[in-house]
Amino acid sequence: MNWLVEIVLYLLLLTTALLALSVRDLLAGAAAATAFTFTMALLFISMGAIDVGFTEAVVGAGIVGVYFFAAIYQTSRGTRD
Amino acid sequence: MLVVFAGLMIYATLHLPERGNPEAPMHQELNLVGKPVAGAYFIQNAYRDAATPNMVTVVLADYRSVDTLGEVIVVFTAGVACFLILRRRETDDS
Amino acid sequence: MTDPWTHLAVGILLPPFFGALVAALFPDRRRNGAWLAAVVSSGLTFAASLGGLAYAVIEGPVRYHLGGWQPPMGIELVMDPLAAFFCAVVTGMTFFVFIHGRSVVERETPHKAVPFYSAALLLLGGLLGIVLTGDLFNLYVFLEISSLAGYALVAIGDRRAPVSAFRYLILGTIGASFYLLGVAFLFMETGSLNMNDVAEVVPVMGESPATLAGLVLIVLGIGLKMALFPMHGWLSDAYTYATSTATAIIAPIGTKVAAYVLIRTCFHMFDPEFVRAEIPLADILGYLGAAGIVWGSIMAIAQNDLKRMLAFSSVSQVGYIALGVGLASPYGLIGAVLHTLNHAVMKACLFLVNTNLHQRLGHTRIDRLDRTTRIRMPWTMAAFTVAAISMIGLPPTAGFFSKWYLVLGSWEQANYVFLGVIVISSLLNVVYFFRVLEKVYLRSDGEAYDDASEREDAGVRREEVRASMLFPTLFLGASLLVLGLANAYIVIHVIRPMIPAGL
Amino acid sequence: MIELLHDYYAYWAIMLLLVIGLYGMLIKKNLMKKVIGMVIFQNSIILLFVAAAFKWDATVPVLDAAHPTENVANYLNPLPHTLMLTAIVVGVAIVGVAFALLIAIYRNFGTLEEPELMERMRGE
Amino acid sequence: MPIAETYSSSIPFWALVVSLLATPFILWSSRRPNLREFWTLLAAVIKFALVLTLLPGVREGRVAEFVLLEIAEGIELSLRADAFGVFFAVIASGLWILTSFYSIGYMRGHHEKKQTRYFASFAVSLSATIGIAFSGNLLTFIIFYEMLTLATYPLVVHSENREAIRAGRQYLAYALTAGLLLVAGAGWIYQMTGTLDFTPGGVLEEGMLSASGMRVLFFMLLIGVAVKGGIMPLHSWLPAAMVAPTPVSALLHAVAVVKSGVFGVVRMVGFVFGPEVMGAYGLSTILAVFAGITIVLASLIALRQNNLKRRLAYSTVAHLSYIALGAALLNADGFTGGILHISTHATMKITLFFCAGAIIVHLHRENVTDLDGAGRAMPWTFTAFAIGAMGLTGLPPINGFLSKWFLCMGSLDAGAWAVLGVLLLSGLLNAAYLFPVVYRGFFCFSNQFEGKGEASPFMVVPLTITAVLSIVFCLFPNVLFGLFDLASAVADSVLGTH
Amino acid sequence: MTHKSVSIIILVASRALARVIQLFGIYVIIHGHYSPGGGFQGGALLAAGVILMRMAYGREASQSEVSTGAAIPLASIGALLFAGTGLITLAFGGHYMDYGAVPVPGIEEPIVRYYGILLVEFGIGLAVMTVLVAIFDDMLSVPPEERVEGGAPDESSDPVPVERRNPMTR
Repeated sequence: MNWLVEIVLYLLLLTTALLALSVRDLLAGAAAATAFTFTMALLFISMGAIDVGFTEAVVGAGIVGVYFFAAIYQTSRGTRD
Repeated sequence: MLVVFAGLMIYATLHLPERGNPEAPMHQELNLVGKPVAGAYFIQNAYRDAATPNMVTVVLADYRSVDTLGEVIVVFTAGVACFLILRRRETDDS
Repeated sequence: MTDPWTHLAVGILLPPFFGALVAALFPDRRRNGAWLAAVVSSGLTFAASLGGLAYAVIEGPVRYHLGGWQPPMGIELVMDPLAAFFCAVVTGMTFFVFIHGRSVVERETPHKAVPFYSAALLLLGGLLGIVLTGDLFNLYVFLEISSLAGYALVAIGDRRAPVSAFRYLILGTIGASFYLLGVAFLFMETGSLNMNDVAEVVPVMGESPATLAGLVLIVLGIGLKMALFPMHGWLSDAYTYATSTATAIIAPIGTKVAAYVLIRTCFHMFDPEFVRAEIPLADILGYLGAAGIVWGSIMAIAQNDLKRMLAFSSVSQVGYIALGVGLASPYGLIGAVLHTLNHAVMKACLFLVNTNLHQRLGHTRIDRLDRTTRIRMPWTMAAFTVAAISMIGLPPTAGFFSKWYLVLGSWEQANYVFLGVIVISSLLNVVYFFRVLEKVYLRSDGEAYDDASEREDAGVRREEVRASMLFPTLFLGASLLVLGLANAYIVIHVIRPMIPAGL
Repeated sequence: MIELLHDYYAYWAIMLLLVIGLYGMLIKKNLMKKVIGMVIFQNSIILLFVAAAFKWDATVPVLDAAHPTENVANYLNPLPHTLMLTAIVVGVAIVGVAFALLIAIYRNFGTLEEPELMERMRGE
Repeated sequence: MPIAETYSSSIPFWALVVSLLATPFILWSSRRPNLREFWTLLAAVIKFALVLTLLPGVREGRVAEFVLLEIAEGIELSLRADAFGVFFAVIASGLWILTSFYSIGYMRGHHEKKQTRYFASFAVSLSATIGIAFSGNLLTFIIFYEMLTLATYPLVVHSENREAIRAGRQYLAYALTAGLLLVAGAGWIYQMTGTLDFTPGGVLEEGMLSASGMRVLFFMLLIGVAVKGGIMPLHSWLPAAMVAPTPVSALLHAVAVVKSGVFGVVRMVGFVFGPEVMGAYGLSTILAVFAGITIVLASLIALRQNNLKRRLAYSTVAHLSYIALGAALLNADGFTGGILHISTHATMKITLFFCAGAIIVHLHRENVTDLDGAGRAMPWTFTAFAIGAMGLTGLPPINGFLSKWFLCMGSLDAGAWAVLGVLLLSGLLNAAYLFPVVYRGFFCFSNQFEGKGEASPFMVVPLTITAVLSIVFCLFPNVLFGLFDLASAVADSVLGTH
Repeated sequence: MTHKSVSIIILVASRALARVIQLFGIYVIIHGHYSPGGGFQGGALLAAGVILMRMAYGREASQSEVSTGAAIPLASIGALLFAGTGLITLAFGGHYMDYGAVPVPGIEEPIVRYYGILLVEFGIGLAVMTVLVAIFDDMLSVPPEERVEGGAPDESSDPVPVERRNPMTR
């Protein structure tokens, strides 16, 4: 039961990772990366690493996400690859 | 090349201890040469040593406090680095 | 209960960090305070390293338990002769560069001198931590401290500097992450993060592809940090576009510490026999080093900028260290360790010369150097000459002797490839250093050599850099001669005790 | 076979993530994409550690009277968790510096695409 | 094998460093030429005196030893003033005094630039040469050998024109490659034997290496020393280096540097490989073949040179191989002759170079064909030249006769008829390329030098002295320094005969 | 991002949310001994509050909490608090970071460690908060519309192929 949830999360991780790398809109890429880290946080918590999950959620989805947006705001949004 | 790398890595993981097995070396109380293993020691003694139930906190700030000091300094370094790279003239008070 | 001198282990580590934190408190108009903090703290830690080296050599290795916890639980610092030696090298060089850098930093990084010193001290502290720690994960943390500070120092400079810094960051992160991945494998296999424990467990456990993968990943990651041959791409640009003082700080010490980790991993954590028997890791390292020596030298010949030439020469010199490690024999290790010291001093001296030239001439292009350079700055060029001779490896300068031990090691294993590489690379070094020396000391082609040009030369005023910059340059240059003559003492009393029992 | 899958699928997924991240860092031409790759890469290693700390039928490493500490198998291994806290922070620091560099590059050259960047740098 | 009695003495060390210590003074007094040259002369005289004090001990069979420090693990920077070393040191330092005088005349007469650099480099070169002479082991030898390379580089490029710079590059390329091969070979020997000390009779033994391995090792070391010794095909830097000022050519390229090379050859043959190994693996034949070819070829090339200095340079190449040939004979007469030739060739060739320099400075002529009638303008100079030429040809009563005599005896002894033939042939060739100069000087009439007298006494006096010495050393080979005894003592010690 | 937002909803919501986040951050630091959390997470939350305010109200907001100029020195003080704690233990003769070595009268060793950990967590929290804010500030230190000056590529030769639109306002 538990590991079914995990498998779903793993698949989600792979999907978001590929998505983040393949979209041409960097903002969407950043959003996918944020989703990736958030999924990661969920996975940590499902594995019982609550501290790590909490940190990942705060930092990965929060701070890094903000940094992503700030950086894209300061640079450019489109890309060819 | 990356595919080859992935293959090699997956091959190497096959020889790791199975996931979740409490018998894995890192979950033991004593290692192969009879020395205590850190993880088990933390579980057993964290509260006794620091009166704190959250073992992670104890490990973080007491047993391995130098790691954490390093971590803070990494963060500090990042701050200094960004300052060096990006900030302009704002602190120029002359 | 404990010998108070054992606190030297932590005494080496702390001053740079406190120095960096205190330096950051100064506002920009008090930047001299930051400079002072840098000099004082690096001086303190230099003194502590020398003391620690003496202690470790006389009394034996110190295992310092941080937080008072026994090793597998807590983190330990290991101050054995090898570690203390590297600390002394690293701190010594930084100390002199700091003394030298006072006016240069202000000019090259206006309004940012304070964070510059802070970052430089953090780099120093991170490297010292890497050297001293006995814990695999702790090493990663210190590795990242030094790397981050390194990226920052490399990123200021000319317009291209951030790009090279970014490439450095990507590759550096890959390197550090590979290292961490390797640590994960070892940790899962052995259950311990303490290097000593790992060293004890691995032989009992027997071979396993996972352990090997861990070892290979660690070596791969460190090789990236060390700019070992196929992974050296980041180094040349990073060193070239950074400011001269930043390069002078990073270049002599950055790659050396990675080399140290390599030595630790290959010889202390794993049984050398294990390394040699399971996979020809040592051989691969040696051959990569050899390839790097030749490649770096050839690239150095092709460069027109002094700084860039020196950067490629670093690739080549790192190759010597890798070659020594690859020999996996006492002579090889002696050669590698001695070359670390020698190369650090040589490179520090050369980069200080580079800074001096940049200060006075405003450029460091080799084709624009001529004899007036030498007339203007005779002492700087004298230091350059000594360092160049040492780089080539002519006796009695220090560079000769590390090559001598490497030659002995190559003969011992009858490895003629290494031998040939050492010989050839010395010749290539001659080419790229004498190219500069010829320009500086002799007249260019076809230039008249008569009384008129003599008078013209006499008209060039001497404008040597200020004493605070000249002194460290000359001191390092002179110490190359001293190191050359004292190498037997160093080898017998300091390096011999480092050689692990397994070799 | 199912046994093998059950024991190791997490590791395999992690290795795939790792290679995806590596692909992003090395092959992608856009510097921002490289940073995204870096985030994936670092997180996959963190995940490996956390997966290694996992034990079946164990509880979180916060002291709970219901589970005696004498039996180590009752609690997850707190050591990797702690390490990964540090690793996450380190990762954030690196990402922050990477962004700072990106902004500096963009200020200087007006692009984050590697081929164009190389072209403009060569013009210097 | 006679075990030489050793005693500790710092004299070799002081003899070595005195010129090194003079260097800062020379540099410091760059604006006062008289003072600067005073330092040079002072150092030269002190050095010579110090070397002379070692002489009595050596003649009694005692060896002064001085261990400075441990230079590398297991190897000391040791100075051993054994018979061979003192022999070489006496020649080098004695001739330095004369060359210094001559330099003053030459450099001022020629209005050379950068005289300070010149004198400083000269002093360092001398230190290195004495260091080579006194080296107690191979590593010490290498150190001074490389030092000599570096110190003479500024002298080669002295005139700083395109030709000089090219010559300098060539010199560096040859000499440094050679040095590296020496280092590599030394590493090999250390790896096998655990010592690098120069031991009379050699440190290597039969069976240590396969025949081919031994040959490779021999080639490495031979190439290492032969570059400076000018053995073909590694000689080409030497004629090129003749762009240097003449005193440099005289002392360094006829005595100090090139003799360091052949000194090294003899050291290798007698003190590293040893006669047994040399004989057993046919190494002496290899050496003899190279030396013989060099002698004949270089003499032939010398015939075709019109530039006087280049002609002398090829002559030097040929005569250096005499010494190597003597060593290759592996018998007492051969060794004695070869070693003696170090001294005899030194006095003769320095005379010739001094003469050439005087001609260049005074008459501004460099080519042989331009010298018609010069002998009448400069009778002393040309007489001295004639003496030198006779000596090189091997005519008595010049000391060249003596060494050649012993070489011939040695080749007879060894039954090496080919060597004898080479020696005789080269004697003829020597005559063929040297006597035309004398002939043109004295017997071709020309009044182009009308009114030109002798060159400055600074030059004429030294060259006269060396010419006279050449005669004296033939008639009384043991006079003053007992050079002959020393040479035969060295031969005895190497071969283990009494 | 660098200027005050025009939407009143964002302004009000962010102001309220920021305070809640910060309060929660302080709680996380203090309560880290008993539940997940600690200095780092709390510090990050505090920083998130400040950053939220700055995103909504422009760069000049919340300067009283973490001022842009003082961020790095404050971080330095935070880290010094941590490192200095270790120095104190050293002064009492223990090993570095051995809180138990500090003899506080009347308190047992584990409790001393408990407070040592707390002190350290505060140091971490301060350092992390200020640095994260500082990095954010540095990233936005030059608004996009001003960034042409000082080293932008030659505009005449450069067709500016990149989008210059503000991604946040779309």
